[in-house]
Formats: sequence, structure tokens, C-alpha cells
Amino acid sequence: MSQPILLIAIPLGLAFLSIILKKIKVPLLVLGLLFSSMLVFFIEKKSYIIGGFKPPFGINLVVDDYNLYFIIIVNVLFLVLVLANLSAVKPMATVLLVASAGLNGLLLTGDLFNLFVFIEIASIAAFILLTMDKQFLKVFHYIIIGTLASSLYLLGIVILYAQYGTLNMADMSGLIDGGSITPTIAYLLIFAGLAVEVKLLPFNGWVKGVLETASAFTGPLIGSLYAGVMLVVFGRVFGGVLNLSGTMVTSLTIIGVITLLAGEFMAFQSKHLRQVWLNSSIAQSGLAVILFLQGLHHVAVLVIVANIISKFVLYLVSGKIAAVIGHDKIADLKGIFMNKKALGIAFTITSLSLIGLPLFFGFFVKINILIALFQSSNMWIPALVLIAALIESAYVIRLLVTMWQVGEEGEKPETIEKPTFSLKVGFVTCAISIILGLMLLVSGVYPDLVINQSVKAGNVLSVNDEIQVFTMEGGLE
Amino acid sequence: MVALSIINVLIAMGVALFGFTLQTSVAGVNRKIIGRMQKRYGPKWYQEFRDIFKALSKRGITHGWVFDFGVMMALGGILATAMFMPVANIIAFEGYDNFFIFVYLFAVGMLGMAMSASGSGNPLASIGVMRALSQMVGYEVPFMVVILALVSAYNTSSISGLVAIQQDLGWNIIRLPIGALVAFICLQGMLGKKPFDTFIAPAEIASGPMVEYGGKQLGMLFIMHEVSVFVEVSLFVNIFLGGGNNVIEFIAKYFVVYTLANLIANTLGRFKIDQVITFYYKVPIMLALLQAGLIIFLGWGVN
Amino acid sequence: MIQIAGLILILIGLYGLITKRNIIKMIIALNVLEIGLNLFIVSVGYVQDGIAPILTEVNNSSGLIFVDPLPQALVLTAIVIGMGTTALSLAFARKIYATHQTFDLNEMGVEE
Amino acid sequence: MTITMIVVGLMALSLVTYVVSKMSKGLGSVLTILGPLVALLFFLLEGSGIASGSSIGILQFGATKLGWFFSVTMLIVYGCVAFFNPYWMKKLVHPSAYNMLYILSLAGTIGMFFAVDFIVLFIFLEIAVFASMFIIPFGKSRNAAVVYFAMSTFGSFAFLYAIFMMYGKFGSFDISFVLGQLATEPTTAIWVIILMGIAAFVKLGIFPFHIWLPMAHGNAPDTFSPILSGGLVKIGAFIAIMVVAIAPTYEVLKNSYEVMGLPILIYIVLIIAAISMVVGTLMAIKQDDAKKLIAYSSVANAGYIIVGIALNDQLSLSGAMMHIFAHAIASAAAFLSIGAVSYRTGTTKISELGGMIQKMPITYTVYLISIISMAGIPPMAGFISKWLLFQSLASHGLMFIGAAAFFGSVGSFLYVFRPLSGLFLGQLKPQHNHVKEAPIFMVVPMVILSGISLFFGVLPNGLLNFIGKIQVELGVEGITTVDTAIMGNNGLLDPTLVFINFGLGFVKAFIIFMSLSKSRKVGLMDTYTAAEFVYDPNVYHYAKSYYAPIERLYEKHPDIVALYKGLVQRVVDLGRLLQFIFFKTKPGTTALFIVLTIILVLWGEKIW
Repeated sequence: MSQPILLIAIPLGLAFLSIILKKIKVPLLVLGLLFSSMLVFFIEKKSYIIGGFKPPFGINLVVDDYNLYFIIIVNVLFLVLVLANLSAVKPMATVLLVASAGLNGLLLTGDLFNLFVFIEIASIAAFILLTMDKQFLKVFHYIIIGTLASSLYLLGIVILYAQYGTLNMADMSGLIDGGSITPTIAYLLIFAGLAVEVKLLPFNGWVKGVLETASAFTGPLIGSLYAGVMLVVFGRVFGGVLNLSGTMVTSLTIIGVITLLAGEFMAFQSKHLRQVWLNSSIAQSGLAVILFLQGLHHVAVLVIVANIISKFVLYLVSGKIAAVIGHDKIADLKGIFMNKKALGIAFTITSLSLIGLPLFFGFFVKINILIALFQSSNMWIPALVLIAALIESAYVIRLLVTMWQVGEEGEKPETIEKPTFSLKVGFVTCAISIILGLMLLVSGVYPDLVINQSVKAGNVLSVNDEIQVFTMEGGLE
Repeated sequence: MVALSIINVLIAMGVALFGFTLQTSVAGVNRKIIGRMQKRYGPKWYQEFRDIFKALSKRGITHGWVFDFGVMMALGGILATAMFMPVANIIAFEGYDNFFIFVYLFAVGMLGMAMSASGSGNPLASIGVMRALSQMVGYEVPFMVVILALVSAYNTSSISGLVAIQQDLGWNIIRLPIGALVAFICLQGMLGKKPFDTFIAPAEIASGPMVEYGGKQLGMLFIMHEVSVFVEVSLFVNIFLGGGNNVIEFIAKYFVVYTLANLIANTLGRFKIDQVITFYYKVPIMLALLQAGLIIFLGWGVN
Repeated sequence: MIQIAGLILILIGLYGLITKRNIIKMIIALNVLEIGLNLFIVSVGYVQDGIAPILTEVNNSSGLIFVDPLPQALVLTAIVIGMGTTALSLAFARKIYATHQTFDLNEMGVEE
Repeated sequence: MTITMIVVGLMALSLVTYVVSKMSKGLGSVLTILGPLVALLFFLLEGSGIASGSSIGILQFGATKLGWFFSVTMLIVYGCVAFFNPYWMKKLVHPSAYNMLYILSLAGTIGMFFAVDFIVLFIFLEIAVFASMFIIPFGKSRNAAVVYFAMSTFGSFAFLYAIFMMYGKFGSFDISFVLGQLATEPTTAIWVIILMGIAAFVKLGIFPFHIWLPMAHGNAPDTFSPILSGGLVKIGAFIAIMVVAIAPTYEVLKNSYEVMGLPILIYIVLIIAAISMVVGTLMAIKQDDAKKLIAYSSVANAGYIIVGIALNDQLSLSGAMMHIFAHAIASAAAFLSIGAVSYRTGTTKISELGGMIQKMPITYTVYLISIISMAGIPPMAGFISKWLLFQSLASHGLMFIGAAAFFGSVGSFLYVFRPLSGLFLGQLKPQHNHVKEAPIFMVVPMVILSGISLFFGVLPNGLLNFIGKIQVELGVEGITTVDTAIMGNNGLLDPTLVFINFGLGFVKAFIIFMSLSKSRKVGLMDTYTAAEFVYDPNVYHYAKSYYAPIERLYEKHPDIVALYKGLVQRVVDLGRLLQFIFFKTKPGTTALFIVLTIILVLWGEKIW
């Protein structure tokens, strides 16, 4: 029996403590994260009341099938990330604890206003963490847009509050389902607010500046963990609470589709490693948003899981490469994996999973996306999803081929000299990448656990008995 | 192996021998005719035989095994082709004298010769071969389109079958003049007669593929050439002139066709190789498609 | 009335954000927006003739009309968060000034 | 042995190969030989009635004669080509990965041929594609792999979309069930047929999707080009057979507008196939790189295969299947012989070689036999298939398609002769004087492949009878044979007779040759030179721009590659534009976009 509030309270408490005890702040950080990572495995699935007021009057935390897995993934990966960059985190230990609290809060909270607070906590932590990359102007952009977004979000939920008199998610959901009025403007403001965080296209001006120079630490953090958590929040709000219908779904789906395609287009032309991944993240966010809006929550969950894990590895490795080589221009990374095969294999598996090749987890994600879309009699969206996947395959393969092979075009392999430099990347990074890569491989051969879990997660948001998924064991169920 | 018995094989060999003798004689006669046309006496009608035996009896040179092997392959392929050819009512392998066999088995011989010529190491030979192959692209397609239409209309691709049908309906050359014209133009190309003798072009590339030959190899290629001309002209005679009820009729038709081709050849100049191809892809192919269209879509002339 | 004033402030803030190229002015615009937002939130919870939602010895009857207390709580939180953000962005502004010697985005030059 | 065991075993073997190769490259490459050969042995021992085996999860296989036919073809190619692998181990950048991917791609193809479920089929298809894709950059080109993969993925996704369209209608992935239901949903069926047709076209390299063939085949490692051309492109033929013969295509299209007695869609397919034949031929004629030349010839031959499959009658389908087999064997042998030359000389450019026959006579003979088969000249297997196809074309009266087929057929004489003349015959370059015949274990598989070409060119009826059974399985009338003769619609063919006649002719020629006086052997430089003294073999060799007069006629042809490049450039430009628009450094712009988007979405919505 453990209280999920501890996931928020302990890091926050340790954060304050670490200000006082400056000498041991890194141990405190590791301790806190370790504690969270242990704790997540003992949480029970139910609603937890905070402060003695019953919801909808008080704030509550919710642990259910939808967020439980994400809590585990995020906490564990957070710890792993810190361990992989232990030398770099020292000045930021306090902020990292706050960030951990913020992310956990985002995942756990069952209250719309509380969500706003956690968005702000997490964002402010992110702003400060991003100063590690010394790109102040670009982070400033993020600050302005992020603050604007959360203001819009706040405006939206206040309008909803004025309408329904509650801010509790479960309560609100029930009221909205029963009500006849659709406060479009409020939905839209909330959408805009969250869209900035999940990087939908016209809203995401901050992303490039922040992520294209992200280090091996900030990259996975912002590009994978934050992005994943924000998508989970998006799904919670738009899948579980707000009940969109009619033209609203269409117009927002169009935004998602544009994001998906534009993200892939931009990634296709990108010449820098991290630029490719950030654009690909944008596209994946677009995909997840489309799926949430279409009510296909279980596959959206799959997309998010796959995206968190694969982008984590990709940003981590890319960041390390950029740190070692000094840049991440793809054309100059020829044959970089030849002397670091283990890392290369992990990177390759991850990116192959990203483009959905069989034997890797991404394949089942892709198949289940298509099944779900065709089940809801969609014809255009799967076609566009496939076009996007086609572009994605092209650039990912181009990237991989470049990074594995040396030699100019038309040059015979036996005449090429192998590069002698070695990619000095620490053991921890390699180990992490390989373990995560293996996870994608194993779940690519036997994905049933993850898929069944995602179906349960999807059912939390809206119950749908007719879901069919494709797994290794049972085929369709 | 329905058709293969000693008798058939002997008949087939006889046909090939007959073809060789016939064509060599007709060629000799033609040399005489051309001579007369040009106000010369011309050689004796058996001059071609003499040439061949002379070449065979000489001791020549060889440029390696493929040079010899190609010659044998060429002669073997062409003899095999000739063995399938129906002459008047003599048919060695009834039902197996398929048009496509003639086209492709013929190619074995051609390939052998081309290989041998290229194997001589002389670039002029290679150029000649190149020209011969290029010319082939020109004449084969129109010819085969016409034949395809015939096969489609009569539902038989056997040469003897086509001959039999003409005995009921009348000659194809009368009912299908456009097709016959195309086939004749193509025949001219096949025979390498002017204006389509670009690949031999003695003054230009020193007889092209033949440049290195002498002695028995040359003799065998002469034989091969005569037999292949026999095959080509006989195809035309069989497909468009109704073959022959008896050997005499066949020989007469054969003589007319070959002489006509020769006479035309002696009044014309020589095309360049690209002109050959463009020519074939301008006039004959259009006519061939026209003829095929008339046969297939309208059924004109075939029933 | 206050609602409309709040909305107008929000719009002014947005206008400032979109048109201004000076970092400090953008921060100010953001603050204007936030103030408008806060005003709006408070106005949402206002009930005609309501009194402050505080239980005192004078006002302890359940028959009285209170204004909604929740928006006020929200605003308090929002103000705190807004202040934090403003402070952080000002710190960034200082850093940016140290690097670029200017507050004007137009004068910083286009990167890449 | 069951199919499941073989497929899973091959997949496991690919991992084992990797580990073993890490320890010893040579041993790993020997495994790549043993894998396909053992699998081939099982298939041959068990025959086409091989047990399918119990299913593992979704992995379920069903034995079909069609699958058996394709698998055996594939295994012969893989098995023979694998003999080259040990020799390439030190030339490759990642030998272990090569060995692993080699076996993995085989497992993918075999698994695909026996899948009973569309998803399983797709999984194995993709495995085959990506395994082969990673091998290609081990050769000369990095871009080729990307182009191959992008094209291939385009096809795969078209296929996937079709699978899911059927799934959306019928709620199942079972191949026979779903395809059987197609006739009840004509609109869906037409889309499915088109999409799956595109997939088949892409894999086979039919115009306008052919550009990946010359790039991938021409630039892959010399040991893998034969696999690509002989093996992997035939996946497309399998899909095509599935579309036309297994799916009730003719029934679906029976009410459509007809051209020459064929549904318009089929006729369009035929036209596209005809264009491929012509384009493939013309492009092959002008290639200087022998591997690219054979790659383009594969485009042309793919056209024949598609024509045969699309007509879907007794003769055409058997012709197509015979052609699949014959071309797989012949093009693998041709690529292998070029590979052997490349192994000894390091180049595949025709103009850089010459006179290799003097040093590598066996390789030359193998090449000769394979091109005879590719050009469809008797007595090789390629002739049988062309004869069957022409029979079918003639009886349908398809004159335009026929014209293209004849052009492709005659044109094939041209392009196959170019390497023969320029690379093998002619003057030997002085720098190749030291060259030796290929090593014995490279020669053996080449000779085996040549033997197969010859054997099935002389006695094809065993194979044709089996093809007839496949046709019956597919619901088409089976091809009929009598003794050694093949019954056509409008004639008979007896390949054995043809061969015996050719043999007799050759024996006659041989006797004449031998009975006459022996020739004097002279060197190749000792030739007629119009009294010039030529002493440099390099300048006395006609190989550069061999067909210049023909090439000149179409040198200004439109370039399809430029079209694709343009398309890619558009994607890049669009990406740049979007990036330029949306990723400004100024926050105000983003704020403006946010406001505008909100307004735009609100436009037309009820606000409250």
C-alpha cells in the first residue's frame, strides 16, 4: 500500500532539501528517483483523495490502467537518464527533482486546474534544464509560447468551470456527456494550450530551437519523456474528459494530419541528426493526436509507448554523438557505427522500430493503427498515415545506411579504408540503448503484453468492446 | 518424341541438303542474271559451289576455340532450322514446323556466327555484328507482327498449316497484299540485300563479320549463308505464296522471290545503319500494324 | 463588465506578444495577458450581491449568498505561477542581453 | 520436416550465422551455403505435399504447390549463389551482417510463399525486403539501398492498404477466404486489385517503378545481385499471381468495358507490361555496366511475366511460371558469371574489359548459356516460356502487345550480346594477362545453373506438368503435354526434337569441320587491319558505346529517374518551406499562428 502522492511529494521535498544540503544534492536526486522508480511498482489502481475533500470538491490523484504503465516507464526512464548523464546533472539536481514531481503530477492528477499547475511546474523545470544547452534565446521562445499556451489552457478550463461548475475530470466528463451544450471556444483554448506542449504544427514554433541543440540529457528528457507525458495528458483530456463531436473533430484531426505530414516532410529534408528526430517526434505526436481524436485510444497509447522508448534511445545516442563529434551533420557521420557496433545495433533496432518494420515493436503499432482506423471505416487517414510512414522509412533508412557505411557513391567497398576513429561513448549509454533496443525487439516478437495493456488503457478513456487488435499469440481478438 | 524416327530425320536432312543445293544454284543463276543486267557475262551458274569447295579445301587460320566453335554452332543451328522447313508437300516433322521455331532456332545460328566473328578479335567484325543485330531489331518486329496476325486469324502457327489454308483460300499475297509487302521488305533486310547490306558493307568495314574468315571456316559460313537464305526465302514462299503443290512449283516460286529481291538490291544504294532502323520503324511497322489491325479487327482477307 | 475588461486585456496582451519584438515588451505583454486572465477568472466566480466566502462569526448563516471561492483560489495560484514565469523570463532576458547586447529580436540577427 | 520448421529454422540460422561469422567469417559463409541447400533438400524430398506444420502464434503456413514452386526456385538460386559468399568475405565491410541478412532474406521469402494469412505474408515480405536492403549498401552505392527501400516500401504499403481494405470489408486476414469474398464487393475489389497490382509491379520492377532495379542490382555486392534479380524480384510475380489467379479478378472485372475481349484494366496492365519490355530493352542496350545491363533486362523480362500472368489462361500462365523459373536461373547465372569476372578483375564495366574468354572459358560458357536462355533461344528453358507466351498472345490477337514482346525479344539479342562481345570476346587487355579462371567452387554453382537451364530447355515437360498442376490448383486449365511435346493453342512444340535436330546439325558441322584440314592458330592481334600496324590491344577492341547508332536514335529520351528526383526535390522543398514558415526564431510569429489557428477553427463553429 503506497500513496502515489509520494511520487510528487518526495521529489518536491527532496528538492527543497537539496537546496539546503548542497553537498549531497546529486545523491539526493538519485535517491529520490530511485525511490520513485521503486514505488511505482507498488501503486494500486484507484482514485486517491488529497486533502480530505472528496472529489469533485477536492483534488484527487487517479491511478488506472491508462496512466499506470506510463508512470512506470517515465519514472524508470527518468532514473536511467540521470544515471546515464550523472556527470552533467550536478548543477541541475534540484530542478530535476522538481521536473520529476511535475511529470508525475501530470500523469497522476485527476483535476483540470491541478493539471495546469503541474504543466507550469514541469515547464518551468524544463526551461531551467534547457539552459544547460546555453541557447537562451531559443528557450525564451519556449517560455513565451509555453506560458501563453498554459494561459490559454487556463482560460479554457475557467470557461468550462463557468459552464459546469467543476474542475474534476471524472465529474466534468459525466456532466459533458449528459449536457447538451458544447462550449467550443473552451475546447479550442484547451486544445491550443495542450497542442503547444504536444508540438502540433502551427503551435510548435519553439520545438526546433530547443531540440535541435539538445544534449544527450535534455534531448531524451524533452523529446521523449516530456513529449510522451504531454501526449498522455492530451489523451486524458481529449479522450477521457472532453467529448468532441462533429466538425470540431474533423478540423482538429486535420491539424493532426497536417502535423503528421509536415513533420515527415520536414524530417525528410533535415540534414542534422537531432533535427530529423525532432521533426519525426512532431509527426508522431500528430499521429497520436489523430488517433485520440478519432477515439482510437488504445492504439494512440501504443504510439506513445513506442515513441517514448524509441525517441529516448535516438535522442540519447544522437546527443552523445553530437557531443563526441562536435556536430550532428548526417553527411559527415559516415560509417560512424563501424567501430561502435553495439551502439549502432541498438540505434538501428530503435529506428527500424520507429518505421514499423516487422520483428520490431513498431510493426505491431503500425498494424494495429491500421486495424483500428479501418474498423472505424476511415479511408483517407490510413492512406495519409501510410504516406507519412513511407517518407519516414526513406529518411530513416538513408540515415542508417549513411551511419553504417563508408565510401563515396559508386566506390567499391574493398577499396575503401575503414575509419579508424572510435566513437567514445560511455558504457552506460551503450548498455541503456541496447537494453531498450532489446525491449523493442522482444516486444516486436511477442508484443501481446504491451498490446493487451494498451487495450485496457484505452478502455479507461472510453469503453469500447469491439476493439480488435493484432497480437502475436491470438491474432485478432 | 512423336515425330522422331529415322525416316523423318533422313527426310529432314534431305530437306536441308535440298535447300542448300537449291539456294546455291539459284544464287549462281542470279549472279549470271545480274551480270547480264550489268552488261557482263557473269560467272557460271555453279560458281557458288566452286567458291564453297575452294574455301573448304584451303588451309586457313583460326583465332581460338570460340572462333571455330561459333562457326560450328552457326552451321548446326541453321541446318537444324532448315530441317523443319516444309518444302512443297515434303514435311519432315508434321505439326512441329512452328513459326516461332524458325525465328528462334535461326537465332542460334546467327548467335554462333556473331560469337565467332567477335571472337576473331577484329573490331571490324564486331562492328559488323553490331550492325547485323541492329538491323535485326528493324526487320524482325514488323515481320513478326504480320505473322502474329496470320497465326491469330488462322489459329495455327505451323508453316505447313498456313500453306494448307492457302490452298483452300488462295495465296496470302493476293488477299493480304500489305502484309506481303511488309514481309518482302523484311525479307530484303533478312537477306542483307541492298539497301540493307549495311552489316556486310565490303568497302566500308571489310565485309564486317566475315573479315577474318578464310579456309574451311569461310566455306562453312558460305554453306550456312546459303541454307539460311533458303530458310528465309522459303518462309516467304510458304507463308505468302502458298508453298507449292509439288517441288517444281516450289522451286519456281522460290526462284521468283529470290531473283526479285536480288534485282531490287542491284538497283539501290546502301542505307546507313540508323537509316535502316528508322526506315523499318517508319513504313513497314506501320503497314504491319495496319495489316494486323485489318486482319484482327475487321477480318479482311482471312475468311 | 469585468469579464469584458479581462478579455480586452487578454487581447491586448496577445496583440503585444504578436507585434512586439522587444523581449522586455513581450514579457510585459505576457503579464498583461495574465492579469486579464486573472480578472476574467475572478469575474467568473462572482455572484451578484454575494459576499466574501469566509466563515466568520457575523456571516455563518447558510442562507447568505457567497461568491464562488474556487476561482479566487485558482487566481491566487495563477498569480504565483505567473510571477515565477515572469521572474524566469526576466532572468533569461538578462542572459540574452549579455550575449547579444540588445533586447530587440530584430537586431539579434537571424540564426542559420 | 514441416514448412514451419524450415522457416523458423532459417530465421534461427540467420542468428547462428551471425554469431558463427563473428568467430570465423569463412565458417559463417559456409553456413549460408548449407542453409539453403539443406532446405532445398527437404523440399525436394518431401515434394509439393510437404506438411505445413503446426502454427506458432500467428505464424501459420499452408503448403501450396505454387508456394513450393516458388520456394524451390528461390532455394536453387540462393543455394547456388551462396557458393560465392566465402570468396567475398574479405571484400565486404560487414561480413557477419551480410551472412545473417543473406539467410534472413531467404527466410523472409520462403515464409511469404507459404503464408495463409495476409499479415504473416506481409511480415515475411518486409523481412525479405529489409534484409536485402541492408545488403545493398555493402556494394558500390549507398543511395541505391534507399531508393530500393523507398520504392519497395511504396509497394508494400499499397499492398498493406489493400489488405486492410479487404479486412475492413470482410473482417479477416485469411488469404483464401478474403480473396474468395472479393467478388461480392466489386468496388473494393477493383481498388484491391489495383493496389496489389502496384505492389507486384514495384517488386517486379515494372515501368514506371523499374528505376530501383538497375540501381540496386547494378550496385549491390556481386554476390547479391543474382539474388535480387533471380530471387527477390520474383516476389512480385508471386503477388501478381495472387492478384490475378487466386483473387477472382476476371470475375470482378467481367462487367467492365472490354478491349479485345479483355477487361480494360487487364489491357492497361498489358500495356504497362509492354512499355516495360520496350523501356527495359532500350535501356539495357545502352548500358556499359554489365550488371546494370542485366538489371534492365530483368525489367524487360518482368514485362513478359506480367503479360503471362495477366492473361491468366492455360498457356500464358504456364508460360509466365516457366519464365519465372527460367529467368531466375538464367539471370542468376548471368550475374554470377559477371560476378566471377569482377572477382578476378575488379570491374564490371564492359569497356574496361575484353577477351576474358581466353582466361575464363568456363565462365564464358556459363554466360553464353544463360544469355541464350534469357534471349529465349532454343535449346534453353527461356525459349519454352517465350514460345508459350507468344502462343497465347497470338491466339488472343494482341498485336500491339505482341509487337512490344517481339521488340523485347529481338532487342534481347542485342543487349545480351554486348557483354558477350565486349567483355568476353575481343582483345584481352594487357593488365588482365595474369587473370585466372574463377576458383572451382565458384565455377561449380555456375555450371549447375547452366545445366538446369539446359535440362529444362530440352526436357521441360516434368516441370510443365507440375506447372499444370499448379494451374489446376489456381483454377486455370493446366498445360497439356504429350510425351516430349507441348500442346499450344495453335501448334506443337517438341523441345527435345529441336534439341536433337540442333545436335544433328551441330554434329554435321563438326564432322565437316574435323574432316577438313586443320587451321593454323594465330593470335588475336594478328588480324586484318587495312595495312595499319596496331600494337595496343586496348585501342583494338570494340566495346565502348557498342550500339552507338541505335543509342543515338533515342538519346534524348525522357528520363524517368528525373521524374522521381523531381518528386523527391518537391518533398524536400516543401519540408524546407514548412520549416521556414513555422520555425521562426521569433515567438511573436508562433503566437500569431496560434491565434490564427484558433480563429480559423472557430470559423463556422458555434462558439457556445
